Amino acid sequence: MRTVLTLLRKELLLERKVPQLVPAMALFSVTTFVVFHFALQQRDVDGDLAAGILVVTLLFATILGINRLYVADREEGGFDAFLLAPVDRTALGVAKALTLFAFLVLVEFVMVPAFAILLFGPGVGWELVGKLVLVLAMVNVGLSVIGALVGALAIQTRARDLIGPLVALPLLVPVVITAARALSPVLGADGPGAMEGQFLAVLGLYDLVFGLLAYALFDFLLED
Amino acid sequence: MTYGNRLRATSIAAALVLMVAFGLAFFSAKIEADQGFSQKIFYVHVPMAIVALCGFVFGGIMAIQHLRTGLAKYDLKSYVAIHLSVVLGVGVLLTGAIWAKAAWGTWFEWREPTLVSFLIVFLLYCTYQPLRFSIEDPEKQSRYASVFAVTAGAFVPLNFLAVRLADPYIHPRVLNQAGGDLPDSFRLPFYLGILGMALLFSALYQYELSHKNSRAQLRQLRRKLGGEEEAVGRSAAPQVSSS
Amino acid sequence: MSPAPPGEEAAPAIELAGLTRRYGLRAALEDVSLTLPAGATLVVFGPNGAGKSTLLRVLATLLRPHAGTTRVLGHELPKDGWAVRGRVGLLGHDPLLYRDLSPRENLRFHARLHGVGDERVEEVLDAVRLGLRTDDPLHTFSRGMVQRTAVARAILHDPALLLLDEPRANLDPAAAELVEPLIGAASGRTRVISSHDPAGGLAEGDLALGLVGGRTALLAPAGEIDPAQIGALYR
Amino acid sequence: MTSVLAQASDTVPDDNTGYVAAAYLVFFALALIYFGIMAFKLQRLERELVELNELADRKLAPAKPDAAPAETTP
Repeated sequence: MRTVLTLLRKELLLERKVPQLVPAMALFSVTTFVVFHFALQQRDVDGDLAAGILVVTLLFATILGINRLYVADREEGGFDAFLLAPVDRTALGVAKALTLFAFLVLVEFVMVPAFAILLFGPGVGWELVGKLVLVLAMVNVGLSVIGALVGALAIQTRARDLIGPLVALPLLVPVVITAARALSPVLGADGPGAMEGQFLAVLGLYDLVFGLLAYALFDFLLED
Repeated sequence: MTYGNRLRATSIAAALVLMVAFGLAFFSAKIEADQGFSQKIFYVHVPMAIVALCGFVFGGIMAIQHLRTGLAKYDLKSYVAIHLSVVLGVGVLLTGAIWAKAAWGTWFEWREPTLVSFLIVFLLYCTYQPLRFSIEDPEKQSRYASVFAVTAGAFVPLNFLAVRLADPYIHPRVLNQAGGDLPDSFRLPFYLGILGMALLFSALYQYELSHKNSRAQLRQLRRKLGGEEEAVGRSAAPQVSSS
Repeated sequence: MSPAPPGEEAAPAIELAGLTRRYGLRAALEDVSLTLPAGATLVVFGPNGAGKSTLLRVLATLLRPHAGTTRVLGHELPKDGWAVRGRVGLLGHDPLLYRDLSPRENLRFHARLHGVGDERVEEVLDAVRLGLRTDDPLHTFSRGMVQRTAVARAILHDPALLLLDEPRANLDPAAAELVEPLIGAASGRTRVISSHDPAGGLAEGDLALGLVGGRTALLAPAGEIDPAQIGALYR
Repeated sequence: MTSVLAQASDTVPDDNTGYVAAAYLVFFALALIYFGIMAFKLQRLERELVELNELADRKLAPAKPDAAPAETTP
């Protein structure tokens, strides 16, 4: 656990000194909203469409993050340095997932208000924010767990910018499905409606299964 | 060690069972009331899909074995199973598209969750070969491929659950594919179809293993005889150094 | 020096018997056998691609040996790699430092990974004399300065075994002298050095190993070897 | 052929016969393509074997001049 904190602190320090990922992901998501506005020719969206745009934009921003998540470690020897230390190797995977989670939260602080201003039709109230936070938190868990695993898988390949998104996208389809379905009544035109628990349950199950799986498998991606 | 021992028996059994299954499907199974004759596609499409999905999961199980033991033969088995399942997957999607066209008038039906799930799983497994190919060190290649195979294997059932749940429409389900309320005359050819397809899969699986093994033996023999080393290019297939 | 666990003092620092490491079907190291007593220095010579770096990475537990027995500090690899990790210091071509962090930040990160206190960070920073620049990001440094930071990193946790891949490649004579007490013979550590400099390398080592194509071409006490023999390895 | 099969079945064939035929054809085509690939691989294996056999002959010939050449089919 101490190792995880050490690694997490290093990641956040790096991002604070040379901000790269978070600004890029935030900028990307805002630009994507602009693109959606013109592609769909709509001023206001709500319901299914709003949920879809929000989740898909977050997904694409995550893909951006996955591609860069391990680059510093790969190119500057961070992997070797970590492997030389007498610590549990899974800690790196946990730390990377937490890092991505933290980045996603930061990005959402920009992305969600931008969405509300640029595209979202219905008004925003506390109930909506509360439900949105709940769903986004669960989505973030799924995205960061898969991101930490697939990022580590892709970083060692020659075509890592290609392999990462190709593997991550289908793996994340269930997250998109359940999150979009759970959010669509919340973003409804007549104010936030009731969420259907089954989607959150499947999303939670997905988070749990892949969390455990990534935890069990991460070690194998480090050894040489 | 040889892999080809049971190949002949399996091949003959596969051919026989598939012939009987398709024969029964055409001559003895009743024409389904809603869909008419086009429902006959069911007997080739669904067994293929079931066998392909089982092949993916089997590949994942072999990958677990590989990660646990580190033996190259499990990586080979995982690779062959996934490779064959992807080939079957092409057949599933093509026959599925044809069936959708015949039954609903469109080549692809988004409201049919099974078909959609299968497409997603298929797209995921399509990246298996490129992933292998882009890792040069063979040992690392097989380990990474196994990590992928385990993850994807666990993804198969979860994905089906998510897609099935997301289907908001009550789509007229032609057949309950669990087989529970299949009419009796449908059931026998259907089960035989699954069996035959599984046998076919098994025969091709044994053939591939035997072929890969023979190649490895040949390469070893060549090295023993002191022939010039065959240039081993970058390959996506696992390299078995000895049996 | 970190105190060796009981029973380890007597054991040789490195014991290799038939060590083999392959990349696919090609052997990067084949059938390498040697014994290095604790406190002694092994110099490894050989042309590029001869397997020097592979040997160092195997000893550092970064690469898993494929055949033969490999004992480092009395522990068998790869089985007991966890016991060796943290007791070796690796100084390779890559500094293993984050370019956007300062030396102090980098070293503090490594110190935490190795369970070493911050006062030790200040100690090694003083020893490599980076002066006022310890808080500048590493990418503003010259290669020599980076290498000095890397030396500090390699000895931060007071390793029993130092693995040095051409350690003086980027250092000017003054800097080389500066790091001498840290990674030189006077440090009292067991060392494995890969080198391209026959005379200098032989003077520094107790035992010399020559590798060609992953195989042992030469293995003898350094004192008994003529530098010309080393030169022959490269032909 | 499938229209015959359709007639042999217990109801009147509808216009979906072509689709059914196509679906089964996809399956058989896939199987046949696979057999083709198998044949290609077998051919390569065979060629390599012949090559190796010749190599073995050449290796053994100088050592035992009177040893019978391996029975290779020309």
